[in-house]
Amino acid sequence: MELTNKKLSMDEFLKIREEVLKTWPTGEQVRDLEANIRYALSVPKNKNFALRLKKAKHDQQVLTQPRAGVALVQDLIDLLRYLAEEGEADLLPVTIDSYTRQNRYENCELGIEESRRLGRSMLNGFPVVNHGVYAARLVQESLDLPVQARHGTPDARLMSEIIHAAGWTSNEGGGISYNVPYSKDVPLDKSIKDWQYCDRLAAIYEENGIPINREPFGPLTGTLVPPSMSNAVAIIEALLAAEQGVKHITVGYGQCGNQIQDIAAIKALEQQTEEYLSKFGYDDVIVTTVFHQWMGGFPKDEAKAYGAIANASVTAALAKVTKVIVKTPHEAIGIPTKEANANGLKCTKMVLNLLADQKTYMSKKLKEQMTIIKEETDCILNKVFEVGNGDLAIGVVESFKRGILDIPFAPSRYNANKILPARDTYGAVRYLEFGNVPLSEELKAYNRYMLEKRGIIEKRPVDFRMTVDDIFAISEGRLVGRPSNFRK
Amino acid sequence: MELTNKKLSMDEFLKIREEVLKTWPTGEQVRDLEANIRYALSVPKNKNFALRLKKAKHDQQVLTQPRAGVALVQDLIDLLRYLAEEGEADLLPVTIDSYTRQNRYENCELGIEESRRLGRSMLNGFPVVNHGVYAARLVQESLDLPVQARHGTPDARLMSEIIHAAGWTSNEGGGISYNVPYSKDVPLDKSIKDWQYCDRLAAIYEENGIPINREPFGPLTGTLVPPSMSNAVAIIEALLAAEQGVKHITVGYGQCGNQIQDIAAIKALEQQTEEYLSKFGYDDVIVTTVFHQWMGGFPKDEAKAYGAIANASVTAALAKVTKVIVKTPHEAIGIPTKEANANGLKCTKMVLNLLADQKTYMSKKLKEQMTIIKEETDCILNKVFEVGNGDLAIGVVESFKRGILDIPFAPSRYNANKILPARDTYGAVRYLEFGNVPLSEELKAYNRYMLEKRGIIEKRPVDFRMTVDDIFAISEGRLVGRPSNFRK
Amino acid sequence: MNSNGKTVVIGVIGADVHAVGNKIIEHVLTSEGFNVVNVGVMSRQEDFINAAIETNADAILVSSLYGHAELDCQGFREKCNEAGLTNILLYIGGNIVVGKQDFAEVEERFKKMGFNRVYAPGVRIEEGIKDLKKDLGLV
Amino acid sequence: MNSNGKTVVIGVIGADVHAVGNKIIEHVLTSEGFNVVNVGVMSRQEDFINAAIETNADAILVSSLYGHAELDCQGFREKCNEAGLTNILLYIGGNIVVGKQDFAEVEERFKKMGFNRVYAPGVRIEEGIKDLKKDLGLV
Ligand code: B12
Ligand code: B12
Repeated sequence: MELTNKKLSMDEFLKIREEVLKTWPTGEQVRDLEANIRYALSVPKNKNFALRLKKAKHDQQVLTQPRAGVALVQDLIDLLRYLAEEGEADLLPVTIDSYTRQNRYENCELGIEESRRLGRSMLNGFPVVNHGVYAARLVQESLDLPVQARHGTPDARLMSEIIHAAGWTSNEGGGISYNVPYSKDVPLDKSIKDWQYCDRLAAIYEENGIPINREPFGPLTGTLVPPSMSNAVAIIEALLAAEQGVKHITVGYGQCGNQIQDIAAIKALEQQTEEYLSKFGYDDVIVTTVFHQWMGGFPKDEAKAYGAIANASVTAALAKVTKVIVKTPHEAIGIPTKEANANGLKCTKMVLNLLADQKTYMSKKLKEQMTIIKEETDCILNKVFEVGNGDLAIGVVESFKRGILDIPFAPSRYNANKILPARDTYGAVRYLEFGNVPLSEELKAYNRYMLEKRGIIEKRPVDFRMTVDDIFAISEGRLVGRPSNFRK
Repeated sequence: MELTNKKLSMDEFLKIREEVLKTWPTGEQVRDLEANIRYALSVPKNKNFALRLKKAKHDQQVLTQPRAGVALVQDLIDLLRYLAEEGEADLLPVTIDSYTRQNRYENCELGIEESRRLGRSMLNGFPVVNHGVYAARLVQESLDLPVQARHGTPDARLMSEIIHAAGWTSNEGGGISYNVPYSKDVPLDKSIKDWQYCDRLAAIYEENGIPINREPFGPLTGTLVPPSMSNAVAIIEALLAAEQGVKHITVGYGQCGNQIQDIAAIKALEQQTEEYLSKFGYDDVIVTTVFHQWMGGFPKDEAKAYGAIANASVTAALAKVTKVIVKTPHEAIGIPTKEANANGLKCTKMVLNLLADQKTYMSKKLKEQMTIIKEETDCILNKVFEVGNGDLAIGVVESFKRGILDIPFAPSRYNANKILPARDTYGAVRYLEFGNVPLSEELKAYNRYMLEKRGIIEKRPVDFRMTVDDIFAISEGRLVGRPSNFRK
Repeated sequence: MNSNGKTVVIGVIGADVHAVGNKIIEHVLTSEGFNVVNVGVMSRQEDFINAAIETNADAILVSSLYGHAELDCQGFREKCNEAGLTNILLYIGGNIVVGKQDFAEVEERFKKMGFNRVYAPGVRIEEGIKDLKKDLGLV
Repeated sequence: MNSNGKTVVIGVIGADVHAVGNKIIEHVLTSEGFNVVNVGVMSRQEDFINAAIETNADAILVSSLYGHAELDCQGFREKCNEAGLTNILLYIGGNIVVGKQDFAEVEERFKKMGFNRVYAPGVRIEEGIKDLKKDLGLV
């Protein structure tokens, strides 16, 4: 089948499905799609992820969601219950382990065994495919909140079958965002096709009366990604999902650290997603937003980690996103204990509550940054459509080949790796090397100008050294990686 | 001697001094003023509080300062060293115990003894008068950072003699701010006179080449004080200090919780302090600002406390104050351990660093709030001058009598206790009952309008119940005390 | 509010000026029907005791926020006894010791000093009122 | 930068895609004069070992960030020995276990598995290079 941005027919879908269900024995458990839908219909509405987000958006409420996943079923249930009760989480995740993400289900078996033997989780998440649909239903039934699968899986088709059949009403990911930052050799046409399947599957549930939320992974590599690049990817994935019939989309953004730029980026993302969706005729899609607290290297000191977490929460609150993905005071060390995880949630919740009735007011600066981000994003998206001859899916593959889409620090060999980002002197992330990213001359000049300003202030050339310093900066307790001899 | 806002003559000063030094045996140690000055001159310039603040203001840097004090000398030194090293504090305090604040030096003796006997501090601060000037010098000499006395003492004359003679280069307090929130029966004319003495003493050091910083206590009762009321008091104390010859003044403000109102209040405070000082001819005073993290009831949960601390730090960073007084995760429970104290500092520092190169940009809303606060403050100050027939000191006494100056929840019987504050629906603190505070009809209407809006949203009358709910709100994890049946 | 016939003396002991809780406590006790005698902040043991004698009070609720209660309350129960208030209920609450300490130990220390009930930081007055009603046979 | 004559294989083991540290490590080692062979993210034990044989490497620096190193490294030293790399230095660093664990224990576990040096979370590559120079007799 040729790659194209068109809704999969039921025939095509079912043909692929045949293959997918065979990739691991637990696939057999979910063969009866109608039965799966019947089960999903029985899940109480208050546990529906899509509806919960819709309500929050309407109420202008900002919801909290942790990351959490362990190897064994009962441990997972205990963990998630704790985060709901003690951590006051509004939404629950099941974070899937890294072997499952690479479809290495045999490794998972070993991980599950070893976890049982040693009495501690040897996997960095929950191997949902290995555990199968009945375990996944047990998880969902044991909880009173909506549940989402969070992972990083280029080919999540079997996983998606299992989770939706288990009544999990949200799935994170996308053909770009769960490939380029999360794998090394998966071709983009393959991951896009595989995510068209996941999107179509979600839409089938939707068409049968079960709203399903889909969430492109906004932060990508979480490391100095210029807002226009991640926004462009998020908008593309929203369009691809909408084409398959998805009606509830949460577009995401990972905090860069300059408050004005971050707020501008989220507002631009929300507005442009809606604009592009309606431009292409997807009118009945409900768009919500997610803000990821700082996704790069974290400070080791827990008090400082709290500072980073709360600072991000302020931005989320002022930008009035629909939900925040929460970090923990253990972030720099490892998967958090349940207590540390709850603490991250409570710290975040406190800030969100303190600012619940407040928002950002428009300033000249905010308007300016929104304009820059929107124009940059338009430049990128226009080119993507152009090189795809109007077909978005083809345009994406071609754009990665040419470096029109280019994600800093991505492990994928299908990524050009030609752009280089760095912070300007105010901490906003700018393009240092443009690679082949098709910004207008004016926008390039703006980026250059902002970085030159930093160069002058720091008395050093604008080059890779800045980027490296910026990568370490936050874990060392600053936003901008100033040279060691820097004194203002 | 009649109360009047005029610089004390050297004769008057020395006559009072005679009496002051006799109030406790350690007074004898500081009798030789010239020797004290010589000693103070020997303190390295990098430990001068006034100069450090001046530099920070120039560099647009926000400094951190903890609260900290224990009963015994060596324990105090260990504590402060720890806060400097582990907590990365920029400025050090010595918090003075509550008996000393009431000049109950005999009680301090017992507290010191019991602390020695039980091996833990039985006092909530450092009894500097009892320990005397040599101990106070030892403290100062053992530290590498500027040191300030922080207390709450209506009559701090002996204490001030001792601390400045020990080379401590900053003293917090003022005739209003260290009386009305901190005592029950001290007449205002007495505390104002006693603080004229403290100010004059600071100025004598200043005139002899030792810059001394003076800091009115901005937050007052820390409980829903409308910004214009605390700003009016801070400006008055700045003027009173300037008249005595003080050249380095840090005006303070305690976070109310609505970010825009807080930033507006600080900016208004700084600008109006400078305007009033220059209007009265005090042209060479260096004005810096201090922001107090939330001063009311704190959440017990430590993760939530971090949230409150970091949220306050964001406001401080965006408002670009000169220093922040830092709370700790133990705030709701008791005097913090040194670790908890350092954690509060590190969390704050992290946020300040993340936002070091960022600031607030002017919006319509911010301008509006600044205007409101400035106009309210002018209304109050004009009346204070009027009822004092142009003499500020007399005006203050008269204003408290008439309730022109009126501090919510103050313990002093010289406070009218007629105003009642409450939050509007955005969390900004407004006047609910005006008492005799002389706001213009327009400003009253604005306050009423903002509160009525909340009443309508919450479907309840605008009354004392709101105030009570607001008092508990933050310790229960919200800013605005909504009724229990409240749903947006 | 209907009176419940019981009289309670409240106040903040020692050199302590924390006034907010005290005002709230007066407000809540009154609305619960108690006859409240508030000696206010910065009160000495004698202020509490005299007020209790004068009003024939059933209980004294001591607040201490600033950390010096251990010093300020030395001999309080004995003074009550000397004054003939042998059966009066003595409660204490607030932030009654310096710093974060193991509360079970703190409670024991204050019980030894003769307090009938001892409350941990942040326990709201509503809790205390429940106990008070029980101890006074109102429920 | 002058070459110091030593060759190091680096990479990220298992299904781990954390690429940022890996790029930094390559950058720093190169600028310290090492000949760096980077097998990149998501590398198998064999990828490291083959690269080491081909380039006659002096050391293998394994990164693992995502928590599965205990599983991914089972039998690594034995495979090196089988391949004739009997004297090669094996270092490992990153976030090598799941969650916050007592590091002394973690270190012991990995030393038993045959690693010469084991680094705690957030220890920067500069630290590792100091040790490497020592172990390779460069200082
Ligand atoms: C950015 C990031 C991501 C990005 C990575 C993008 C990319 N492709 O590179 C994304 C978002 C994709 C991601 C995904 C995941 N991540 Co991640 N991620 C991080 C994060 C925040 C920063 C990593 C980073 O780039 N640091 C900056 C670089 C420069 O530092 P570094 O990698 O630590 O490397 C330095 C040192 O460690 C050292 N070093 C490294 N190796 C060696 C070797 C030797 C011999 C020596 C001497 C030194 C040394 O030197 C390097 C340079 O100084 C860390 C947490 C943290 N550290 O703050 C989590 C973290 C590593 N991730 C984690 C996890 C679990 C995941 C996921 C499973 C997802 C999840 N939780 O949802 C997936 C796994 C995907 C996969 N299959 O690998 C966990 C690992 C948990 C554990 N070990 O217990 C961490 C610790 C977060 C946490 N506390 O939960 N992640
Ligand atoms: C506001 C405040 C101030 C204001 C007080 C203004 C005023 N005049 O009222 C100011 C700024 C002036 C101030 C000064 C000081 N404070 Co102060 N302050 C606070 C703070 C933040 C809130 C207190 C408050 O108003 N809470 C709201 C009210 C409604 O609650 P509440 O007072 O706790 O009362 C409720 C309950 O405790 C309970 N309750 C109270 N008593 C009783 C009795 C019984 C029987 C029962 C059942 C219940 C009960 O019911 C009340 C209503 O629900 C607390 C910390 C906190 N709690 O967050 C520190 C705190 C009380 N202060 C403290 C200290 C040390 C001081 C100072 C020495 C200064 C300093 N650190 O620089 C001075 C002391 C001055 C003096 N001589 O007393 C410490 C006490 C430490 C300790 N015990 O170990 C605290 C705990 C802060 C801390 N962690 O360091 N403070």
